[in-house]
Amino acid sequence: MADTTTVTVNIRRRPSISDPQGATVARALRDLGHDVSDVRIDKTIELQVPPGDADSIRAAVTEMCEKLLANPVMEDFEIVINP
Amino acid sequence: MADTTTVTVNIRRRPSISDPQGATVARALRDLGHDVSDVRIDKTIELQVPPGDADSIRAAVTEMCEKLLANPVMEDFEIVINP
Amino acid sequence: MKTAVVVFPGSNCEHDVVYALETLGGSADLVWHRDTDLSGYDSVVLPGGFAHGDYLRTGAIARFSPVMAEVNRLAASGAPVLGICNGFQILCEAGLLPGVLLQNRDLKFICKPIHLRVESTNSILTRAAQVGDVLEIPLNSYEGNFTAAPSELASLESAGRVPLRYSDASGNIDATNNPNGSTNNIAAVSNGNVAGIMPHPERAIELILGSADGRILLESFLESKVSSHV
Amino acid sequence: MSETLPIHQALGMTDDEYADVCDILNRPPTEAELAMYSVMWSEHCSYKSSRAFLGRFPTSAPWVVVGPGENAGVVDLGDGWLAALRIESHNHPSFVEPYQGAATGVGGILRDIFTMGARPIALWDQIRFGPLDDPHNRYLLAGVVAGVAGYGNAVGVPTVGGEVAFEECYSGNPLVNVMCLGIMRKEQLVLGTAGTPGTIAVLLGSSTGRDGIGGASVLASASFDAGSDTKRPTVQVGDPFEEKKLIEACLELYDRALVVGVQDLGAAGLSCATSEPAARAGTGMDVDLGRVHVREAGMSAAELLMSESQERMMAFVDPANVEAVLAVATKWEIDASVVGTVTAGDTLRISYNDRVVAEMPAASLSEAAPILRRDSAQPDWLEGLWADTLEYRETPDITSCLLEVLADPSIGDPSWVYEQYDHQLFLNTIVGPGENGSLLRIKGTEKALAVSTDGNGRQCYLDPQRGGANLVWEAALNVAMLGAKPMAVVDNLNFGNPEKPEVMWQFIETVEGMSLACEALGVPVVGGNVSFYNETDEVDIYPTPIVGMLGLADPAPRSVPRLDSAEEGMSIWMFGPQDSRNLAGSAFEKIIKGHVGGRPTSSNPTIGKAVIELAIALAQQELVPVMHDISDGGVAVTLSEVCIASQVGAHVAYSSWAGLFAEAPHGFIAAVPDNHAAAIRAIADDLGVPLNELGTFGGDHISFDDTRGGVTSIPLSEAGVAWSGAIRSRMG
Ligand SMILES: Nc1ncnc2c1ncn2[C@@H]1O[C@H](COP(=O)(O)OP(=O)(O)O)[C@@H](O)[C@H]1O
Ligand SMILES: [Mg+2]
Repeated sequence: MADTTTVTVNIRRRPSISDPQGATVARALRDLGHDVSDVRIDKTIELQVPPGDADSIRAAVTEMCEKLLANPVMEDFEIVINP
Repeated sequence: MADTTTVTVNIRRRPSISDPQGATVARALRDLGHDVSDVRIDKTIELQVPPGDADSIRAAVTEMCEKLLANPVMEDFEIVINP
Repeated sequence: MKTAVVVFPGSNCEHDVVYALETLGGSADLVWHRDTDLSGYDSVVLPGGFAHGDYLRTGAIARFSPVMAEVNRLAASGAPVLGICNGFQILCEAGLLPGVLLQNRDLKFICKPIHLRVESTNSILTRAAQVGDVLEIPLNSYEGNFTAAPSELASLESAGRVPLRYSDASGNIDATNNPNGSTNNIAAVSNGNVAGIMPHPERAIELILGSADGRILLESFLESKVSSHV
Repeated sequence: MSETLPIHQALGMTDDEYADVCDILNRPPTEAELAMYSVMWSEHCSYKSSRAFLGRFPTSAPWVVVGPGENAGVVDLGDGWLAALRIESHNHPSFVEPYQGAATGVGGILRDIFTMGARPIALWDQIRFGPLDDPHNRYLLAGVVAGVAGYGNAVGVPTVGGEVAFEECYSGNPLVNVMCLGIMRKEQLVLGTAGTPGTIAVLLGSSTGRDGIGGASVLASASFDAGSDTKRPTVQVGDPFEEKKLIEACLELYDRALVVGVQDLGAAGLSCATSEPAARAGTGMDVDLGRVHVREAGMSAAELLMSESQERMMAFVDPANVEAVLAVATKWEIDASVVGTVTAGDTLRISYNDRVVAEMPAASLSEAAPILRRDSAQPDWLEGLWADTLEYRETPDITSCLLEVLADPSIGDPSWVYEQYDHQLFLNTIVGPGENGSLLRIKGTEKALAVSTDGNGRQCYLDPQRGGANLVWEAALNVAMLGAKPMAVVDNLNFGNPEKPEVMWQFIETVEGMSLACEALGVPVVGGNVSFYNETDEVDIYPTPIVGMLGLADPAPRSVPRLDSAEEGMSIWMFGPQDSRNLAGSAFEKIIKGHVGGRPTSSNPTIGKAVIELAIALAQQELVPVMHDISDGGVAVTLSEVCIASQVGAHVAYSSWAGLFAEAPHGFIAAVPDNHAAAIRAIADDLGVPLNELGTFGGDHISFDDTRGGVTSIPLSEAGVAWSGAIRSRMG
């Protein structure tokens, strides 16, 4: 049995916020001859937390996201608790 | 019907490669009072490509990963073709 | 007036800011980010650098430093609070200024002198300057590309809270003289007694180093009095 | 493949070396011992192929405080100030992973400087790649520059100059060298010594992981070929944030006199940081690996001893100060662990999990390392190369030649590179990148330090002795033009495979040439680095020594000559030898003719010294607003660079077109204002430096008149476009 639970947080830049990195990568891929219409680059944060019930883990990680992991001005987050 | 297919590429730093960013974020979360034993930060790239059969999409995206998106000496990648 | 220059782990412009403020007749001390008492100070500078390595997002971790409670208190009391470069990013993350600073449009670090046009004198950075002045100041950043939600941008612009924009040497403001993709060429943002600036005025106070145009900005800051802008 | 090799061979050790280890220990080594000897005796750590020849360098002068052998050289600047300087290569790691390779190169050279007690104040990078039309070379350039920027900017040390060059021979083997300069007050000097028995060893900084295991011995001490992927150790990842905290913590320790010695952990990690300080102190040491803070569980003793995890330092501390040292670490938010105790005798004893895993004379790891006298022989192709000179029957089209040379990435504007580097931090940079050299003031004094770093692989390939000497003269002239007197050299010797006699010959000749020039100048070599095995698929790079010259301007001129200060009406004078120049190995022949042959002009110490004195006098007396040395591309390029920077045209006369593009040491041009002409002429005559009035600045064309009435006139704007796009247009 694992002694920690893995939680994956996907941090996604809001569509309204420009993404210079995604735009640059899209251009580079097209320069290399690939047919790509859009690229977005986001962050995935994987946390090891003490095991517990899903609700309390979700509550704790939500707090981490709101406080630190995501910037509400430009990002949304989604939490996946790995089974 | 969507006129593009969404492909998600998860780029993960190999476990043997040190991740100073993850370590710093772990320390910050602990300073804020959260119980977190380990943090890793990876990249997710979402591409819009022309629809087609899964095999040829996978082949094209694999080439993009090998050439540009992933760093072969430090990272592994995983391709998910969204249905 | 005595200024606290906050040192976060990873700050690196703190000594330069103290040197510049003192050269201009001010008085400044370095204070460590774990300090919890700034009662002896009547203004604050958050200097440039890479607080906490800029990991996660620039300024994201620094905003939780113990000293930030005092920075908030001083800001609320009307004391001048200035963020330069990384300090600007921290003030945005802390919610003392609106918006965020994204990676530069070309995804490259930029270190070079650029021109700024004074757009408003209603800020702790520009009160001694004149609208239309063009200043040459070094830019030194990877994440200097300012953006904000449309409603925030609209209110920044309509309230004249953009004291400085990127321009050319004659003061023209357009996409060709926007070094980093910043929305509306915004180089600095003001919120009453709080301001953030991306280029480094402390690097432009002596001609022997290339330009003395940063003096007027730091002199404005030193002349700003508590509560004068609230 | 290697599965059947004995373990010492798999670690890169020869059978003879293995026998030596058995002799030293009087028994076969344990696995941990073998690991330690293999890294410490690797080419990279032991200098076994080069040590016998490096003794040729002159290393002493009254102002040398610490010469070669310590982590960095240290010189006395007067009034209680010292400067520490060093240069390092990270060639192979940068080929494997350009960003991290360059970044960790910066991190490593910084540690060499602050280990000595000095605050690092500036960096210079010298980088070389294959041609930019190959996308892989563009990828390497972009990655290396981003790595230098990513680490240097974040750690908070400005990169104030450097070099960038392109040549086919670097395609499979880019060169990434980095130089660092630090300053300190005299009382802050610390050496890499373990102190006296009872002293406590405290490991500071990052945790130890499996990063770069075998990196030093494997990467830097062997060649690359198509099948070498499997040999590559884990890429080391730099953490500038950790290093920044480590710098501040160490400087506080020195300030408060809390340490007796310090050693950084670079190549060979803990093996080196325990054995070398003990050897220097003539002591032994007991080390407990179980107390090392680690980032991965289950590491073996050998792995802990060989790990090259970055951002670590070993401090040697009086037992009474250990608490205070740990408190400083806590304040700066870095980890620290007490890992050892210095002992009487000379035995280094390493234990792990209550077992002794290694026990040997501490000095045997460094001082008993083998010294090889490898065979050397002049290459059999060399004389043929010297004879291979081009005959020119007609005058080439000067306009198109000049524009093509200016647009070459090795000649044109390097600002695409240095605009990515913070070059102003600390407010010392009086002259930054883009000029003859860099000039940094020391605040609170009248002093300024000048540095120029120079390399020219093509000339050294054609004649390593002449080439090596010419570089020293070029670097010295560059600092002299900033008003500084040359005072110390650090060098980075990038060479091919030393097992080939012609490579050893190139190496020995280069050291000879550099030594002769340093002796003539009275400038000591205070430190350096050797990088061998720069070859790919058996093809060696050009021998590529890099010279880093430090000069002191005391006082600093108030108005320093710069390239952008020429004005309409000023005269253009050329100083130095007027007709010894030569097209052999020149940028002109390489770029326009695709030719590398002939024998470059040699230096002339008498003229060389006089020219340097002249340049210092002109700068110190503020007689000329512009000086620029004649190097790659000859007078034509030197003049064009001044015109482009100053935004003013020029009109000059020439007698032979080849003279416009030929290259030779000791020449420079200056912009001469009328009211200073007589004074300047008097000083030059007095010093015996020939001069030639070439023409005047003015207009918006760069014009060359031949003596028979022909005029070539190039719009300044066209020259500017060619020059500025050299790298930028290729890199986007
Ligand atoms: N890789 C680099 N990093 C920083 N500065 C550089 C780099 N390459 C060139 N420069 C700067 O550009 C200027 C011109 O370089 P270079 O053409 O090599 O000069 P020179 O031929 O006079 O030695 C120098 O001042 C140097 O410091
Ligand atoms: Mg030069």
